[in-house]
Amino acid sequence: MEFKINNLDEINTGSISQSSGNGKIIATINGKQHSIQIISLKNSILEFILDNSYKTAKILEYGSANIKILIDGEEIDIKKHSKLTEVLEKSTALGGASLGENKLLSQIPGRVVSIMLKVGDQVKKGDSIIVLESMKMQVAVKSHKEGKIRDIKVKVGDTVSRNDIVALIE
Amino acid sequence: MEFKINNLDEINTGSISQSSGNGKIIATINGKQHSIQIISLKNSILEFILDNSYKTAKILEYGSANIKILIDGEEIDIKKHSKLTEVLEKSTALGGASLGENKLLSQIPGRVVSIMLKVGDQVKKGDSIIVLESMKMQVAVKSHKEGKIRDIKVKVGDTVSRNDIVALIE
Amino acid sequence: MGKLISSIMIANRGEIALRVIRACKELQIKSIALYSDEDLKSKHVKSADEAYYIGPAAPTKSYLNIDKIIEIAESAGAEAVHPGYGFLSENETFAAKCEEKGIIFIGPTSEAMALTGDKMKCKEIMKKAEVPTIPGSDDILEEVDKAVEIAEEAGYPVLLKSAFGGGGRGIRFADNEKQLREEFEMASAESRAAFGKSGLYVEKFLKGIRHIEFQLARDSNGNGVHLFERECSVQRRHQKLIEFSPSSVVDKKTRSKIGDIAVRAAESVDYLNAGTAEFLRDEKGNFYFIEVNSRLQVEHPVTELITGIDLVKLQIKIACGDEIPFKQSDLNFNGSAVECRINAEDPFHDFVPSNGYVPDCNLPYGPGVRVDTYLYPGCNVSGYYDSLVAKLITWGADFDEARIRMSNALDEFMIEGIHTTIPLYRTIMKEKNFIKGNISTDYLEKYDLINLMKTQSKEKSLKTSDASIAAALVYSEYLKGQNSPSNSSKELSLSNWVQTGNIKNGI
Amino acid sequence: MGKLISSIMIANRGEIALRVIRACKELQIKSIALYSDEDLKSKHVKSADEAYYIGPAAPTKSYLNIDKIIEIAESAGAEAVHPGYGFLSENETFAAKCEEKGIIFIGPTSEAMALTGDKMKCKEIMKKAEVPTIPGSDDILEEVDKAVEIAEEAGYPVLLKSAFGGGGRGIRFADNEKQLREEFEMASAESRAAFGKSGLYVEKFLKGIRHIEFQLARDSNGNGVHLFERECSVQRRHQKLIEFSPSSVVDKKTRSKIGDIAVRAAESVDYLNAGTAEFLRDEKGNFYFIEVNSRLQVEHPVTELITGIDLVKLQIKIACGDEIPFKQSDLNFNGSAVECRINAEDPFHDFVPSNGYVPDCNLPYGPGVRVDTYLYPGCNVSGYYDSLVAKLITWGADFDEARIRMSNALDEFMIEGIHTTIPLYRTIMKEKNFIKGNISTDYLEKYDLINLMKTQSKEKSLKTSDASIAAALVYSEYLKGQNSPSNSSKELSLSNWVQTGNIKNGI
Repeated sequence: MEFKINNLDEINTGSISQSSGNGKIIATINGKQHSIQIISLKNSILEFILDNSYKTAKILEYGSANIKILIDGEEIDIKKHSKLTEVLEKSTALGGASLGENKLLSQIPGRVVSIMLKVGDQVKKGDSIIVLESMKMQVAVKSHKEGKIRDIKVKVGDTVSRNDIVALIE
Repeated sequence: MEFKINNLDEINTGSISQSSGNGKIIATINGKQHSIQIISLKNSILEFILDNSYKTAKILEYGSANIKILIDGEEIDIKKHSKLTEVLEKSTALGGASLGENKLLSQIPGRVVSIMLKVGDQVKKGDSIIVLESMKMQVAVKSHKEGKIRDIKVKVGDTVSRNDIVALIE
Repeated sequence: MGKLISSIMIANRGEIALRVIRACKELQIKSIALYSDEDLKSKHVKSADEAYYIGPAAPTKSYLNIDKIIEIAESAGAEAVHPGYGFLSENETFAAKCEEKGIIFIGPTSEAMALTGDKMKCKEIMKKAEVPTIPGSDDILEEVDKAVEIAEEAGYPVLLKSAFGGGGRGIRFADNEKQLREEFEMASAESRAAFGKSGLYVEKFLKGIRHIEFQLARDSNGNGVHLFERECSVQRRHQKLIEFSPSSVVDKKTRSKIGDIAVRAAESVDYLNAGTAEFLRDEKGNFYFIEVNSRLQVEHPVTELITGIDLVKLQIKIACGDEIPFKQSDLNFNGSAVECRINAEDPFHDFVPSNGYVPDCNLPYGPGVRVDTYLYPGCNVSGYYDSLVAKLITWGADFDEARIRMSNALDEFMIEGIHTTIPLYRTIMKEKNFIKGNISTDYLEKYDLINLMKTQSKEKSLKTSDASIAAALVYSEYLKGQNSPSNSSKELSLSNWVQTGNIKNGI
Repeated sequence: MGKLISSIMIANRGEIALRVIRACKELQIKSIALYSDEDLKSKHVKSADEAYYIGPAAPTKSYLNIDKIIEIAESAGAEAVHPGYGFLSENETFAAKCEEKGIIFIGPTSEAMALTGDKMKCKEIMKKAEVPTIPGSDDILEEVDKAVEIAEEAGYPVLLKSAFGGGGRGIRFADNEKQLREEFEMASAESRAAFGKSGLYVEKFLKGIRHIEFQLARDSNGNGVHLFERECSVQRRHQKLIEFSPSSVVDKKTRSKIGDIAVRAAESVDYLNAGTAEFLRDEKGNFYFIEVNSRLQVEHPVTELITGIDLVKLQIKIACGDEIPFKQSDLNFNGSAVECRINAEDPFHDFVPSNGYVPDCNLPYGPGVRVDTYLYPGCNVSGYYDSLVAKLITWGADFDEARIRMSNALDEFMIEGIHTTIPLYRTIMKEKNFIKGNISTDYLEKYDLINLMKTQSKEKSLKTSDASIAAALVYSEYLKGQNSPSNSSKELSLSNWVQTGNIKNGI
């Protein structure tokens, strides 16, 4: 299996070579053998000893191609696929499909304190459309692409959650 | 409803007089009105504000006649019955049925380090029958009544849990 | 000790409310908390002896609602009010209302507060008391031409500040006349919108400055002391991030000299209770008075750790009319202390606020570690209020011991569900200029700390990548076993033997 | 500072293993832990840089297994071993084995340990060094007649002690000759069974005594200092429960005098590293040396808080050949510190051990509070090892502040699933003789503390009875609503509106 960790460039390989049935595993990671002793797996928290060092990982999300874990206090996104290298090449070839997306999402939860533009306005990537207030700070939601504002989904005073749609840009 | 708290002699009375449907309750306890604001009830942990004071109670056990809760860091056993006074009088009249019990239970978990008496021996209440070791301390399991040892359920080296039967006394 | 009061209402929330509640518990004074709709499950509600509902989440409707707070204080029979910091802590109207109603306000008198609150008036008094101030305008400037004149006199670059601002907000920089005229116009409009009046003044911009402040205490009998300095130069956009004491540039002689100036400053406004005199120090070692903060400050634990004095208990005692129970000469400077302000902001993404539910958290502890926080597993970090969720303070026999303990405690501090400034502090604690005490208010930009943090984060991911892959492998295998039709599956299944490692109730 | 080592194996478990791991982290030394079958989930395994399996749960097969420990130390490349307290910490064979294998033993030399371990030999040396000792036998007594003779000389009552005992175990009291003869026979048999030899000696019994000890440190260059006293008189059956410093009966002059005697005692056995000289103090104020504990003691945090010295780091540095970095005259006595040993024992039922699973716990924190513990939510308290699960230590500017902080911290400390000695300490912290420092080793019995605790527990139940009843009422109603056929039920149902109060992900 191939793995890619969010902020790292390298592709890692990993497989389980041997399992002795009492929680002891031999795994091969990037060509090197490691011993794993599982301590427990409960409520999505996996505790194990990797080569004589204790590790704890909380599984935050698990999908067929993505795993999000909390390890050493940091959130790690891992992409996995038996042939990840090919998958990544393909997606790069396709060229950022997400840029074609119309929906402008709020990256933080907050209260809408002002709306800077109106439906029909032309915007460039990075133009501030809405200002949110959270924790006594004002944060602008900026357009993710160039285009025309087709719809604004919020009004002043509304509260929005993370990833709520605040506007549509065409 | 009548309530009795483990180590207290008094019988308490309590009832819910009014519930306004948004987590606010008026309860009458020992003839006095109290306001209760429920904050949450999750995983057997009840949080509420009683007359402007925050309280948290963990429900450890719940039976039709007994509730065991953890409140202010202390375990409280509460007996409840609509007519608890009558119930208690009856049970006193019956006279400690538990004394007639043959089973000698271990009050602590531990390892059996020695067995002082053997099957057939005559014992008085309080005689040491078995010695357990736990946390580097030796603790004797003593007979709960006078009688003859009919059976000893453990041998040296065994580990016992709390409330395991260690012997039968007739 | 004089007669203590029997109850205190805390007109605040979060960690500072908890700090005051602790002091009340130690003095056996009943603590009375307030909570908005947002704070029903907050820790200060759980810890106080009593808690009263104050109103909706928005601060103006709850923790800034003077009339409502006074009303509850009276009905709950609170003998005193502690305002904490922020909210109404430097609001002279609130202090005056308390005085009027016979409720002890734990802080300075409304009169002294009015003086320290008006920065220009305060500066004037300081000049008279021969306390050094920064070159610039002596008064609020109504016209831009006057500003230009003064800027020319003091020399560019200059800073344009609002007399009503505070906490570093709204400070503008001007390098020349054109810039000054532009900024003056914008700042003036902004100030009028917010405070109904302009109130701008000009100050010389000092290069490579440090922000150093002195903790003060003064009782109603006129006894005044300073409790040494705090070095607060590690800032981001004029907001303090890290504070420590002693400062690496304050020697015994300077400490005594500037400390005396601070006490004189407090005397000149007849200041009462705990407060802080803030100074700027330029590269040549000159100190300039900037303002008096007429409240308990966020960073007060730093002073508590190096003096052994409980400042909140001292505040309460002074408010009750007690004399300060020690003299300047009784105070010993003991070791070194560092504080990091843990804010719910994402340092990897321009410090955007990051509030929400905290499913789990783990407070660091051990020798020399103190945490002041309202976090607990299952708590909620509200977007309605300040982003400060915890203060981590460490003590050491010297700066290095305190710093290393901070570094380890930061590693131990786990807060799930929100982003915090912890990763930035981890980087700073091991950064060579910080280690040498080589800092100034532009430290973060000067040494590009944000990028350093990002690089180190990558390195850390690389270091833990084996463990991450191992976890992903094991979990995938476990699920495979779970999903396979039955035990007869020949695939590697972990679902049975992960049980073996589970906790057992062993004896 | 000399060259530090790069790795330390901790031949221990529980809170003391964690304490040593913290010191290693501060010195950037790799920490290597050991774990038995019982300890796979223990916190020291999680915190150490590396962890190795040592064997089955039973101590003799794991933490007392000298050969196995040395073997792992060698294969893991440990440059030093820290023995903690208990287990092998005062085992001269283990120390000698380490010396032989070239592994640094963090503690005294095996030679010095042999001397301090043999109480009679040590007493002899102390007499020569003119350190006052308790009247009694100068040597181990083989025959009961000799014991009777010495008892008559010293005067009854006397204590019969084993030279191989320790930690107060196996001490017997005799009021007259008949009793002495009986006890001698039993103790002799017991000692032979446990240690293969008798090794008994007689000491005069002192009335109303206090147990006061002095912390020592001595480096390989012959520099010796004492770090003031600890008052350890609050005991139960010769086991220390509470320790604090300063002692209420030790003034500056006495501290200096007895401290010097303690240093002299260490010198006379060429003692190396941290250790403790234990004394008894009679009602007249006479101090008698009893023994040197050649290890880090459980109660070392008390000394750390009043001196600011990290004793574990000091131990490591001394073991590396460093000189002690301060002189006797550099040490300042700062404030007051109290420690309570939180044991997993039920004080309401004759202190029976109470081990098991701990589903949840809540460590106290805040100004002046330190906790050394291996507890965490979901941990297991094993019945195979010592009952000490946590040490709670508080600091205050004076004894009263430390005491009140302890009292509040005890209230805040929640440990679910097991019984602990916390309720007893709550009672003691508010007991008038303790407050006045009026204590002796029979304090618990003299003032009937156990019954006082039981009475107060009843009073507390009475105080919280309204809340208990309210909780029972609400929960019963909630279940009623849950069990009722549907929403159409006309009975009061809480099942829908208890949701309203649930945490929301508010902004």
